[in-house]
Amino acid sequence: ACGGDSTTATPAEGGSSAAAPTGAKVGLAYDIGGRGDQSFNDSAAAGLDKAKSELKLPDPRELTASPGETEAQKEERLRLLATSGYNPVVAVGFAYSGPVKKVAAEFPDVKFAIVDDAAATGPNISNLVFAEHEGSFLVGAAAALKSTKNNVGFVGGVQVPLIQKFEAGFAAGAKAVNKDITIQSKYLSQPPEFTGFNDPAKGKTVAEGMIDAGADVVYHAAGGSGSGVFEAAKAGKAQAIGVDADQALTADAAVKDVVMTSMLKKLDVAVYDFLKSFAAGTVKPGTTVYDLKVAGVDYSVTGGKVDDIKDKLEEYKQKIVSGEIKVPETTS
Amino acid sequence: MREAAISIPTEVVAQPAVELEGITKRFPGVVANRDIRLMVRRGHVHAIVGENGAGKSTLMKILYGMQRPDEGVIKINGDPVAFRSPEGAITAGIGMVHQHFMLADNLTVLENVVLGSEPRKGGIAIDFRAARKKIKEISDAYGLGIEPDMLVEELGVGARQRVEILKVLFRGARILILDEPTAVLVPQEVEELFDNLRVLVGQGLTIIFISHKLDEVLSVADAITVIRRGETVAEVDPSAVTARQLAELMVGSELPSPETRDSTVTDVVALSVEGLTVRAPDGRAAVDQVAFTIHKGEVLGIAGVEGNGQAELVEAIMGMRPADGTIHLADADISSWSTLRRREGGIGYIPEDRHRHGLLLEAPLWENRILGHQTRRPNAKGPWIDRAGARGDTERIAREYDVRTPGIDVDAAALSGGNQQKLIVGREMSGDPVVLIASHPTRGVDVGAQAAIWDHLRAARADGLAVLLVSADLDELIGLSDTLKVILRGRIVADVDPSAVTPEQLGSAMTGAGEES
Amino acid sequence: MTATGLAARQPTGTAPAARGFKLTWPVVLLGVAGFLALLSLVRIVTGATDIASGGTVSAALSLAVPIGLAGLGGLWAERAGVVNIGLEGMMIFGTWFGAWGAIVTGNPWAGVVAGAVGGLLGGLLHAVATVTFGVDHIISGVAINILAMGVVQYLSKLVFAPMRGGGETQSPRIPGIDRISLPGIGEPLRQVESNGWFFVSDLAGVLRGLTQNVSLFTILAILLVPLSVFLLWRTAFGLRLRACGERPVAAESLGVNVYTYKYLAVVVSGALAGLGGAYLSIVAAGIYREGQTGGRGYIGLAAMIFGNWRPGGLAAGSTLFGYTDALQLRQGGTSVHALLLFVALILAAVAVYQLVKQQRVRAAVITAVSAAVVFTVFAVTDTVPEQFTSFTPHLTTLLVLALASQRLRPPAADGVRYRKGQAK
Amino acid sequence: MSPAAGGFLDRVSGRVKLTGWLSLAAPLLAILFAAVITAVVLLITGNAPFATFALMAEYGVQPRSLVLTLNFATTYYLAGLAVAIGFRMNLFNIGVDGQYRLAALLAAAVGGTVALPGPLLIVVVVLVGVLVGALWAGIVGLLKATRGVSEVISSIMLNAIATGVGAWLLTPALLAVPVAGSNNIGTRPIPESAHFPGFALIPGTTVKVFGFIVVAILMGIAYHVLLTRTVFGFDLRATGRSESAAVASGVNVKKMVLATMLISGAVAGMVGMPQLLGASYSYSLDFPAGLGFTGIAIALLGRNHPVGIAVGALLWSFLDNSSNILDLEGIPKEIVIIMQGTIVLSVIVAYELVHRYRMAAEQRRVSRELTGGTGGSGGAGGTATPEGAVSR
Ligand SMILES: Nc1ncnc2c1ncn2[C@@H]1O[C@H](COP(=O)(O)OP(=O)(O)OP(=O)(O)O)[C@@H](O)[C@H]1O
Ligand SMILES: Nc1ncnc2c1ncn2[C@@H]1O[C@H](COP(=O)(O)OP(=O)(O)OP(=O)(O)O)[C@@H](O)[C@H]1O
Ligand SMILES: [Mg+2]
Ligand SMILES: [Mg+2]
Repeated sequence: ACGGDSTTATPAEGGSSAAAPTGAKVGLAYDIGGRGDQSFNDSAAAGLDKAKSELKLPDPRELTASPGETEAQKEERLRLLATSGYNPVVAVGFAYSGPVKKVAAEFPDVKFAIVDDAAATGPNISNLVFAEHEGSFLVGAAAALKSTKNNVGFVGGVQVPLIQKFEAGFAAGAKAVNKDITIQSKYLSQPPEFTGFNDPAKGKTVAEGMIDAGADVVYHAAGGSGSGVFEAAKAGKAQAIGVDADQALTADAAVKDVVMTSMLKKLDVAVYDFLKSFAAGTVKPGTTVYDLKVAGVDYSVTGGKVDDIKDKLEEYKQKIVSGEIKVPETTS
Repeated sequence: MREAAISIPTEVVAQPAVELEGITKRFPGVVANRDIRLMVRRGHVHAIVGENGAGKSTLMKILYGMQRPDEGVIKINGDPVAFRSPEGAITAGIGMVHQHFMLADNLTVLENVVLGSEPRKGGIAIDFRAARKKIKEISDAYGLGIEPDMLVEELGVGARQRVEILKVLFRGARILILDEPTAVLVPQEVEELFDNLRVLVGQGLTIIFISHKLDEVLSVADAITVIRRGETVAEVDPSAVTARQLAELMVGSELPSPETRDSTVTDVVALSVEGLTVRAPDGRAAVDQVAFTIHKGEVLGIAGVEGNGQAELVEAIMGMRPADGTIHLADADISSWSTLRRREGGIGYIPEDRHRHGLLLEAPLWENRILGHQTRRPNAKGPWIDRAGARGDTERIAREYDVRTPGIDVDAAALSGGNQQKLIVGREMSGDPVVLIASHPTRGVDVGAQAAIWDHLRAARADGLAVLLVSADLDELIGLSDTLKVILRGRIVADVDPSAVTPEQLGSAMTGAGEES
Repeated sequence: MTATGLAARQPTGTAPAARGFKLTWPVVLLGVAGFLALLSLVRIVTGATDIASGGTVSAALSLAVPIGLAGLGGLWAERAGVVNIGLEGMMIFGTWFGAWGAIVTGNPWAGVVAGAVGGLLGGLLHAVATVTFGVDHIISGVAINILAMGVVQYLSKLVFAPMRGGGETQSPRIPGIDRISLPGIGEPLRQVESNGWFFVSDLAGVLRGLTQNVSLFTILAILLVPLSVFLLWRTAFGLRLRACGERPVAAESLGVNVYTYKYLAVVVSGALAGLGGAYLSIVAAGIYREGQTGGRGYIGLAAMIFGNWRPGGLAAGSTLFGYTDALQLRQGGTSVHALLLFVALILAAVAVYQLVKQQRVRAAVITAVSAAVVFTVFAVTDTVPEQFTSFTPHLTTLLVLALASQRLRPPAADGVRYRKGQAK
Repeated sequence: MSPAAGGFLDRVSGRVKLTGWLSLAAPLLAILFAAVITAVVLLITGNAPFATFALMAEYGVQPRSLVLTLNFATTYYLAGLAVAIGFRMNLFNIGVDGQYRLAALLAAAVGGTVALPGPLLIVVVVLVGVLVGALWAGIVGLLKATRGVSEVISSIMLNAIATGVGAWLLTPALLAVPVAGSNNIGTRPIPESAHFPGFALIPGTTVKVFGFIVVAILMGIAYHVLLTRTVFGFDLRATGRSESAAVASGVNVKKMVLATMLISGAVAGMVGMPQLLGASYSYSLDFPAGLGFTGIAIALLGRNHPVGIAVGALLWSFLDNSSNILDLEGIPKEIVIIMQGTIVLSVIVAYELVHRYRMAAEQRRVSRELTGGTGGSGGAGGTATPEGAVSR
């Protein structure tokens, strides 16, 4: 990350005993979709909820972006939160990069956090970014280990650099296990068309296509379209890998059992950590990378489907943490 | 044929089929009908005459339930009725053939005819077989020659008119309203229509008949009502008036006598056409090797039954349709010129269908003045529209051509058909044309306006204008033309001397009678 | 789907194809067979096994259904003379109400009905605006699209957010609709298909896609096409309705209450678009998600125009769209690359036809050059970039329209404001 | 129907000619109606309507909000104009969306790579946008003119194609440059010298109004002049009103289709410029999308009249802006979308109602005059003195 002093987060420890100062009114600005998208906005919301109950915060204010809006609107959203006395202000999503930078400069006394972006820097901006590629590497390896047909699939929501990071990690992980493995990859829509995150029907068709073409494990980074991927996996007797949250827990009951594992991107932890450090008065500006080392990204083991390969996965994890394996962030 | 009417049983005759009392209908800015009274006896052909915009069509639409009167009483067979829609009128046995065709081009004849009273089988499905049979029967009985499965768009105007009549007969109407049914027909067709009407009257039907052709009215009507500016002005007996008297009643003043005609033909060629061929989409030649020359000061008339290539010929000359052959305007070969260039070169154009080709109905009159002359003074200066110039000139046209309008800012759609036509004629004459292509210049125009339009044409001819006149009105053709040609199936089949020919002779030449022998 | 509509268009004549050319069952079947044979050839040459597989056909079918339903909705409205750009909005209502109905009753068919009713309400609004108030049809449609978006977002916040598994932008899981298969032939067909024989395997694939694991809703949707043909072209009701779209004053002058028919048509139109929406949420996705329609209402409208305002044509249009969409979604790079060869072959055939049969040398040369260009692209690449495959269905539609002869014939009074008693 | 009746507002309202207090009645009725509907929705969901409206109004008149409203409106206005040009010729350019996105992307790429002095670069960037927009729309025009392809289908399809092509171009291999630490990706930023200067128009805030607003106003004037004062505009409107009559009057309809699409696309190419040259200086993933569809609503709301479109754009952008404050106060901001939809419908319905009322009033007036004995119906073109006679 440029400019900002890069630090590594300390993993969250449950049951904090730190006394919360009252009156920390949290303002949180979501990206399109907002709370309840069962995807990454929801993860942020989970962190906020946890902070609220554990740190006994007053009611936070949550605002959501609209599709197709301009930077000016995002800026105004943050500014409204800041002027209305909300501090700290958390912006979810890289699209807030420019606006956070601008508004943070206007309100030096307000602490800002931005998720998924390290480009907006300032003395009162904390950048919470994730090593999605590292987590994806592990589920990629899991997919390859579990695939009997040597054929795995990746379904991306929208072809943007962030999602391509998932793809790159996944492919690298699968290749690490079996360098001749077939990796099918497909995106549901192209920017600025963001419907790919909201189209389970397309997710299903794509995954069906992959399964018909021989894939038996399919990983998705497609937000709400993921439910279609799970359905296709169920119908095609294949396995699926969830994303962001532990989808073996959150997915619909009918398809839960096809979720072999999930790539955990612990936005909730990041948000909670930030709010906790704010409460403790120890907010650090600059980039905090949530990577494998700090368990900011990880794979899930719910359902016990990866228990048999867990040792191998842990081995890969160690190699990544130790730097022995360098996971690429971009495809090709 | 009035014997037929007399043969109706007397007790029926005693009872009027239609009585209208005190009918008043207002439109914004206009009172179309004011306190109109009309009594139509059963078994009569009752004619209604009046100038354009006098309110004839409005009155008939009221009778037919398409419009509701503001005041007044309608009685059918002595019973007062209040129709909320044509449905009621149809049920009461009234049928109407409208002034403008009420046909859907993209539907078949059958579909157009049965619409609204479809014979059914099994509850909802249309019984096409029964419908086809019934149409055939009616068509044969009255010699209408109608093919039920043709698309209406493939029909010529004459056939369309017959479909309209068939529609009414199909519903078994006892009272027929015919609003200008003959405007588009040639004499033979008119004669056939009248024969049919007489048969119908003979069967006890009642017919209300509107026409601007007063001789027709006199020949067919049993009674005549004259309407002027929305009011009933006279009820006359056809045997007791002349056409001229009738016309004077209509316009409310004395008509000047017709001027005598003398030739103004020069030997300077204005327009010459050679080997002109226009192909229809199916490859058939709609216009086939047509050649003619029009000199300055000459009116060349083209006679022909509608649909024999006149429309294509005119559109080819205007450059609106691709054609083979050459067209010369004076010395210039204009075959490859665009329509705009031809118009700029001095060709004026009075189109056959004023609504489709002549006007922007939703634009004000002064913008309609610009249409077709948008590159020339007084409407334009270079690439700019000269609003003041166009408006001023529109005022002038309205004045000189007697366009009756509340102002030049009203939409063209607000004018009556006759007044729309006068505007078009005025506009085309104002472009200082060298050649005028006039297609049915007086169709649907009342006698007064008709005469005015003819006068304008004659005056321009005297100034050296060359006119190509296409018309279905044979009197008009014979009266105006210096030379007459007959077109049949796209070919010029005869040259006729207008000073020697009668409408009847011309009519038979047009239908190709005697062509084979 | 296609064949039914095409066969039914005969009685009203004027197929959009060249004059004098009649679409009869044998011609249609022959065309389909030729098409399949060519696809088969391309499959064998390129090894793109997915282009006629059962999975592709099945996916094509389910991608085509919502578009076809929206298009059918458009057809009903426009045949009565009301332009319906509000299909998208009515479809949005359909997705939301379909999901809601199925969830609160626990019965997916109740959801289907609710979705239709949701769309119907949108249609009713459109009818009130355009027929009663004489508002410009496009304005009303655009307004309905905006309104629908706002209303369902608002409703989701109120209704779905508090539900278990629901959120502000999505519903809980929707109970599914049964799928059926023609028994006994699924496995044999799969066997034949996997052998990779010329033509036979492809035919097996197509049959398998059409007969196996088909949702009952899909069957209902397909049946709506011939049903529309019957109602609109064979009944008195349909004749009157179409007359209102061709020449309302003529209908009025014969005692037809034009308002009534326009109302009915637009309301049915809304219900059909609503069904399309309900299909998306209930069958295709099993869940309601905000923005799920993804512009399919507009595509439906395009399919209807593509199909020349005819049920068979729009079915063909939506099938083409669904098929190419299925190709690009399932095996994007490979299949679309193979499609290039297919296009090159078709173009070459057209060039020959133009040269030999029509003697249009210039056109033939242009077509031949295009064929060569497409072939070269095919030959020098071995896949198509993802960004390009994404618009395969759109580009295909555009190309077909650009190449096919255009004899589009919208209803004559389509979009024209009508008021009773205003006849001139 | 008197020729002198009405003036400015009549022309704004197009077909409807209104006089006196009636000219105010239509918009008032519409706003009232939209407010009532919105109030009902708010009430049903347990929010106080008046407090909500007061909140929006209060927020809306703050200097900063005013600036934002003007800035959004600038963009919306251009989008509205682009659509309206097509509408005047009965061409439904539903493809403004794809046109402006592709145009902005390529213009931004040129702006970020070409080294030119500031003002010149601005001109070049705008020209590239205009050119790309025109060419992309030109495909639609060409297909319609030569192949008869409906512009509705082709522009819907070209929107999707523009998305794909744009996504392809916006990759590091081609036009995009990755920014360290960012998940965004965009074109190289346009140098500061070529930023379009803004105005500090509204006192009380440091936020500047897009300088491009001047260009937008000029475009509106140009639109008006082109359509109503030039022969080309006359031909365009004539074709829109009746294609067959236009053909007979010598208009080459195919050329007009092409020209109109080119112009519409050229204006569409400008839609992204206020944002590009006034705020983001680069085309990236978060460049506003969907403006073309907003443009359709605004063109319709403004009845294709330059001033009407301006009013529509301002109203729309005001509502968009105020959604933030609603969200902050916990009122679902979707209410604004509902309001926008309702306004479009009710404005149009209100005009229709007032129009009908006026017709009825006119009818009463005429009948009153006539019973008053003034007599004489429709004739105004001088006294009728028919000359000539029945030729027999
Ligand atoms: N729907 C309408 N709205 C407004 N004015 C109308 C309407 N219909 C007719 N008018 C007006 O009413 C008057 C009478 O029209 P009408 O059509 O009855 O005349 P007409 O006698 O049939 O004339 P023509 O011989 O030209 O057919 C005209 O001034 C006409 O402009
Ligand atoms: N020309 C005809 N030949 C044979 N049967 C006819 C004919 N016209 C009408 N019918 C029959 O007479 C009955 C009444 O016809 P009508 O046209 O009044 O229909 P309708 O039921 O009143 O239609 P709607 O109620 O929709 O207006 C129908 O059952 C129809 O089948
Ligand atoms: Mg009349
Ligand atoms: Mg008239």
